Amino acid sequence: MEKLQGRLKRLQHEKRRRDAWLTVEIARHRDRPRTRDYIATLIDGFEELKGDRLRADDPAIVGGIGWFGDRAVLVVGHQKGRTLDEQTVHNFGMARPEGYRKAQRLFSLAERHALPVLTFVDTPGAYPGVAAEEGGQARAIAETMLKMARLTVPVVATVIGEGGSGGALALAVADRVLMQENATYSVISPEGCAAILWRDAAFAPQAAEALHPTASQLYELGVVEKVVEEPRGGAHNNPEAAAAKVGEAIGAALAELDQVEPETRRARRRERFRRLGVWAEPDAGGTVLSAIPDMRP
Amino acid sequence: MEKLQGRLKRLQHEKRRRDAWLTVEIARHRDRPRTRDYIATLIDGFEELKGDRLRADDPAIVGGIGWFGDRAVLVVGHQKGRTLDEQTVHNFGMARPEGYRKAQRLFSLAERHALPVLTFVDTPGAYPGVAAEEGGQARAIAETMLKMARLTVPVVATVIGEGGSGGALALAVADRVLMQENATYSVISPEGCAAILWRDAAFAPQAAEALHPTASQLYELGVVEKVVEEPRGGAHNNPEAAAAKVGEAIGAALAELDQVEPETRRARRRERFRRLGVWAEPDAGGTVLSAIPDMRP
Amino acid sequence: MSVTVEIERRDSRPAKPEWICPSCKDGARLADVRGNLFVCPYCGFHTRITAGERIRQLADPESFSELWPFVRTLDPLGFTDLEAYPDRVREAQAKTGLAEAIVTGSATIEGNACVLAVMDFGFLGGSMGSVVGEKLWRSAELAAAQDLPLVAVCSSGGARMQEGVLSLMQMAKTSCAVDVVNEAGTPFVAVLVDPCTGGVVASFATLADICIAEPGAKLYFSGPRVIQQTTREALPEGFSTAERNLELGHLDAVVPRKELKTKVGNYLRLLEGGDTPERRDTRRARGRSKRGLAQATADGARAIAALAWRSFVGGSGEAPGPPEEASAREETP
Amino acid sequence: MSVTVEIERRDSRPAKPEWICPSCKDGARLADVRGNLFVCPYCGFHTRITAGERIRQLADPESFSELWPFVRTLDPLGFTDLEAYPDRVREAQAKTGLAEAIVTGSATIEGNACVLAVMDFGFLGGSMGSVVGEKLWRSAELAAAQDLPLVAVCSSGGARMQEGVLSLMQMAKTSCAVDVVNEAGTPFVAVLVDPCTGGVVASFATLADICIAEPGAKLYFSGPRVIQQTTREALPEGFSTAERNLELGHLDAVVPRKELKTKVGNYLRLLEGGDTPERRDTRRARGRSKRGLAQATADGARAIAALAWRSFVGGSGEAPGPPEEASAREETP
Ligand SMILES: [Zn+2]
Ligand SMILES: [Zn+2]
Repeated sequence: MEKLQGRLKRLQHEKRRRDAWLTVEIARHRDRPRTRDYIATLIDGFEELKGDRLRADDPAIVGGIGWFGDRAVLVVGHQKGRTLDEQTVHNFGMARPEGYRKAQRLFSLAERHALPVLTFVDTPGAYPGVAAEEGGQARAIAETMLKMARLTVPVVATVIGEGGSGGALALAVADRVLMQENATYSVISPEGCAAILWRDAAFAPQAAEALHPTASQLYELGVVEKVVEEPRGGAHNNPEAAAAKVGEAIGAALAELDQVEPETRRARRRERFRRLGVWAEPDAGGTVLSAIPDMRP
Repeated sequence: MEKLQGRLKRLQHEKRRRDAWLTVEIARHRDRPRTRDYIATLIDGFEELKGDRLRADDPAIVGGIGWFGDRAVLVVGHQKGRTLDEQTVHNFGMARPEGYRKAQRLFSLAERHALPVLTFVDTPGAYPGVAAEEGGQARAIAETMLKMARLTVPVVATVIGEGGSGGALALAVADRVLMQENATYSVISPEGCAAILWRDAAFAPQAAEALHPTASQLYELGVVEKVVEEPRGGAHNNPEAAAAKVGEAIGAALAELDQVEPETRRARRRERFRRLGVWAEPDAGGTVLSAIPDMRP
Repeated sequence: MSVTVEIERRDSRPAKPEWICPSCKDGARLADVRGNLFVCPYCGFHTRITAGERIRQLADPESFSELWPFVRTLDPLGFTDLEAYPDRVREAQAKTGLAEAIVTGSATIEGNACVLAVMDFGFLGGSMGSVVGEKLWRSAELAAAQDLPLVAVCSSGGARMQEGVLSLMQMAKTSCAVDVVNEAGTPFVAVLVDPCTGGVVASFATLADICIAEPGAKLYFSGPRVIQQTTREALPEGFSTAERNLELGHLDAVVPRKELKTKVGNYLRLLEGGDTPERRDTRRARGRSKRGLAQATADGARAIAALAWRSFVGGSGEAPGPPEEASAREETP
Repeated sequence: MSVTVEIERRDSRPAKPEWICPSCKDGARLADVRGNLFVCPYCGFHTRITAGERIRQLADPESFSELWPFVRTLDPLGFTDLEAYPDRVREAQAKTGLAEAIVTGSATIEGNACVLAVMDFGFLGGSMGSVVGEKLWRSAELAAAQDLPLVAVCSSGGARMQEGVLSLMQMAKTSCAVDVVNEAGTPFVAVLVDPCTGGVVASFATLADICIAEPGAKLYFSGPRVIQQTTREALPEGFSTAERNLELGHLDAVVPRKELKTKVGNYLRLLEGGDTPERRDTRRARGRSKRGLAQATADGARAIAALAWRSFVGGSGEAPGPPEEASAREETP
C-alpha cells in the first residue's frame, strides 16, 4: 500500500514536470501569436510610434496608439518575430535600454492624454549585451517600473508567451495582469536556473517544475488576476480565437478599472504589488502570515 | 556744423563697436572666473553629482548640491576650464546632449526636494559634433528648457562669461536672469554672425556691435533683470570681489522669489518669457506695440 | 486632398518643362506636380512648399481661418549688416506675399478642429524672430484655452539673427508655450519638414506629443557646415535626414506627404479618444462636438483675437495683404 | 568612525597573518583591518563586509534600532533543487547570525535621523526574496510616514530564485516603494556596494535620489558570465565597475568607505535643507528637530511596528537572535 502510494506520488511528480515543460515549449512555440498579431486583431487603426527620443528605436519593443473598440489606447509590447529574419530584427524580443525608455516616454504620452495602457509581455528577458549594460539596462528597467507605478490611467498587462525575468516585469507593473493558459512567467529561464542550482542546464525540466511558471500556478500565487483560455493545444492552433479571448479579458479588466478614480488606481496598483510575497512574522499574539493577495474580480 | 555732427556720430559709432568687442574679449578672457570658481566661493560643502543616468557624464556641465548661506541649493553650470588641458576635458564648456540631460535630471531632484536652482551660464554654445547631433542635441536642449519652465522652485540664472546661443539658454529659463557687467549673451557668436551676414568672419566686431550682446543692452531689452558689477577691467582682476557681487545679487533674487508661491513662480516664469520679443500690431483702434517687459525689482 | 497622380513618364514630359525636380532633374507639367502635392512624380522627392500650399494640403477645404495676421515685425536693435533688417523683411514680404515666416489660424483636419501653425521657409529662411514666437505662443494659448489640439508644421533655418538675443528668447518662449499646452492636456502634433534646424528644432518642434517628419527632410541643430568647420568630423551617410532621425529614436514616424493629412487626423482623434465613450459624450454635451466646433472655435478665436490681442476681426480668414509701409524702424521702442 | 589607520607595511605584517587581502594578497592584523573599515591598508581594496559591520561604520554609535527582525522566510513553492530551500535558509542563518539578507531599522547618520536598510551579501548572496522586499517596503513606508530619509546599502546577487516569480515581484514591489518615498518628498540615498546586481540594481537601488557606490564595486544587471554565454562579446576594461559606471553616467559619485558616513550625512542635510530657514524652523517646531528626532523616531517606529506590523516591541534594538526552528515549511500557506 505504502509502496503504491509512493509510486503514485512519483508519477504525479513526473506528470507535473512534463506539464510544466510542455507549457514552456508551447510558450516558446515558433508559430505562437506575437504582440503584433494581437495588435492586428484587437486594435483598429494602430499608429506605431517609434523611438526613445534619446538615441535609438528598439525593434524588440513595439509601441503605438490605436482603437480598442471605441476607445483610444496606448499599446506597448515585446515583439519577438517569427522567421529567423524577423527574430534577428527584433532581437528575439530581448529589449535594450532604448526599448524600455521608449516604453517610458510612451507611458508619459498616455498619462498626459488619459489613454489606458495595454501591454503585451513576450520576452526571454532583457538583452544581456555589453552596450545594453553600459547603456543603463538596470536603471532603464527600474525606471520603467517606477513610471508604470506612477500612472493614473488604467494599465492592463497580458503575458502572451515567455514572461522572462525583469525584462518582462518592466512592462507588467499593471492594475491587472492577465496571462494566457500556456504562457510562462518566471524570475529566470528554466535553463538558467538549472545551470545555477543543478549546475547543469539539462535539468531545465526539473527547474521548470520547481519555478512554478505556469498561468494556473501564478493565479494561485496571486501574481495574475486571470488565466486566459487558449484554443486546444495552444494559441498557435487558432490565433483568431486566442485573440478574441484575450480581447474579451482586456475589455473586462478595463471596464472594472474605469469604475475607479485615477489617483485610487495608482494607490491600488502600489498596494497590489505591496502584497505580493510570502513571509511569516511570529509575535506575542501568534504568527502572522502574509496573505496571498486576492485581487480577483 | 553738419559735418561736425556727422563726424561725432561716426566716432560714437566706432566707440560702441570698440566697447562691444572689448566686452566680447573680456567675457572670453582666459583668466575669467568660471562656474567652479563661483561654486568654490559662494557654495559651502558642495557635493558634485554626476551623470545623466542614461549613458555618460558630460564634464562641460557641472552640477551638484551645496549650501548657499543657510540654504541648500542645486547648482548647475557650464564649465569651461582654464588651462588647455582643462579646456579639453571640459570641451571648452560646449555641452553634449548628456550634459543637458544631466541638468534635467538634477532639476527633477531639486523639484522633488524643494531646492532652489542656481545656474551659471558660460559657453560658446552647444557642441556641434556628429555624435551630439545624432544623440539628440536639439531635443535635449528643448527638453531642458521645458523642464526649467515646469519647475516650481525658485530659479536664478547668472551669465558669467559667454552666453552662447541655445546651449546657453538651455540653462537660463529662470525666474531671474542676472548678468555680469562684462558677460555677453547672444543668439550667435559675432564670428558666426559675420560669416553669414557679412560673408566674412573678420567683420566680427561689426557683428558684435549689431547683436547688442552686452549686459547693459540686454538689461534695456528686458532680457536680464540685473547687471552685476565687476571689478575694474573685469572679474579676472579680482575674482573674490566679483564673486561677492554675484552672491549678493543671487541672494537678493532668491529673497524676492521666496515671497512667491511655487505655482505662481512657475506661471510668472512663463509670463516672463512670454513677454520677451518686440512686435507691433496695428488695429482699428491704433497700433499696439509689445511692451519691453519690466520685471526689474 | 491626397490624390496621387500617376504620370506616365515619357508621355507627360513636356518639351520645355514648367517644373524641374531639384533632385532627379526630370521635368513635368506644373499642374501634375501640384496635383501630386509637389512631390516629384518620378523620384518621390518632397519639394519645399509655401505655407499657403501646406494649408491647402492639410486643412479641410474652406476650414482655415487665419488669426493674428497683423502682428508685424519690428527692428528692435536697428540691425544693419550689408542690408538693413527692415529692408530684408520688406523684400521677403514682397517675394512671399506673407507678413512673416509663420501663418496661424484655426482649421479642421479631417474633421478635427485644431489650431494650425505653419512656417514658411521662403520667408527669410523660416527664421524665428519675435513675430514667429508671439504667433506660436498665441496658438498654444488658444489651443489650451479652447481645449483644442495644436498642429505645427515646422520649417526653419534657425533664429532670426537680426533680432539679436530677442530671437534667441523665442526658443524659451515657444518652449514655455508647450508647457501651456501640456498643462491644459490638449494634444500637440508637430510635422517637421525640410529643413527644420537650429532654434526651432531645439525648441517647440521637438517637444510635441507626436513628432513626425516628411521623407528626406533635413533636421539638425548644428548643420553639416558648422560641424565640419568646428570639428572636421566626417558626416555619416544620411546624416540629419528624417529617416536617420527615425532610426536614432528622435521621430515617431516618417510620413509621406500624401499620407500626412490622414495621419495627423488619426493622431488627433486618438489623442483625444482615451476617455470612455460615456465621458466623451459628456464632454461633447459641454460643447465639444467634433464638427460644429470648427466654426465655434473660429468665432471664439476671433473674439479672443479682437478682445485680447486687438487683431483686425474683419481681416481674419483672408490672406494677409502686403504689410503697410509704416516704417517698422520708427516704431522701435 | 572614519579613522584611517596608517600602517607601516613591514612592521605590522605579522608572521602568520590573521587577514589576507583578496586583492593584493598581503596579510595584516585583523584589528588593523577592522580599524581601517575592512579596506585593505596596502592596496585600498574594499572588501565585502557584513550588515552588522556596515551599520557599525555608518550609523552613529548606539543609534541603530532594529525594526521588524522577526519577518521570517517561508517556502511558498516547496522549492527543492539539490537542496531544499528551507535548508539553505537555515544554513545561511547559522552562518551569518542574520534572519535574512537585509537588516532594517532606524538610526542617525551624523546626527540625521533616518531609516536605514542594509543588505548582506553573505546571506544567500544577498538575494532578494519576499522578506527583503517586505522589509524594504516597510522601511520606505515608515520613512514616508515619519518624513524621514531612507538610506539603503545595497548588495545582491539578484533575485531569490527559490521563491520563483514571487522573488521577481519584489523588483516591482520595491520600485513601488520608491514611489511611496518620492510621493512623500522624503530623501532616498542608495549606497551600492560590491556586488550589486540583477533584480536589486534593476529596481530600488538605482531609483534613489542620490546613487553612489564604493570604489571597485561591481554593478550590473546581466553579469560577465551571462553576457559571454549569450553574446560572446568581449568585455571592455573595467566593465561594470563603479568607476566605469560613474563615467557612463549611472552614478552620482564613487565614494571611498572612509568618506561614506560623512558624505551620506551631507546628502541628507542638503536634501532637507532647501527651505528657507524660517520654514525649516516652522517644521522643526512641528517636531522635526534634528537631534531629538532620533529617539522620537525610534519610538515612533517601534509603536508602528507593534501596532501595524506586530513585531516584537521588546526585541527591537537588539541583534536578531537565531530564528526559531519553527519549520518555515509547515507555515507555507
Ligand atoms: Zn524627382
Ligand atoms: Zn590589498
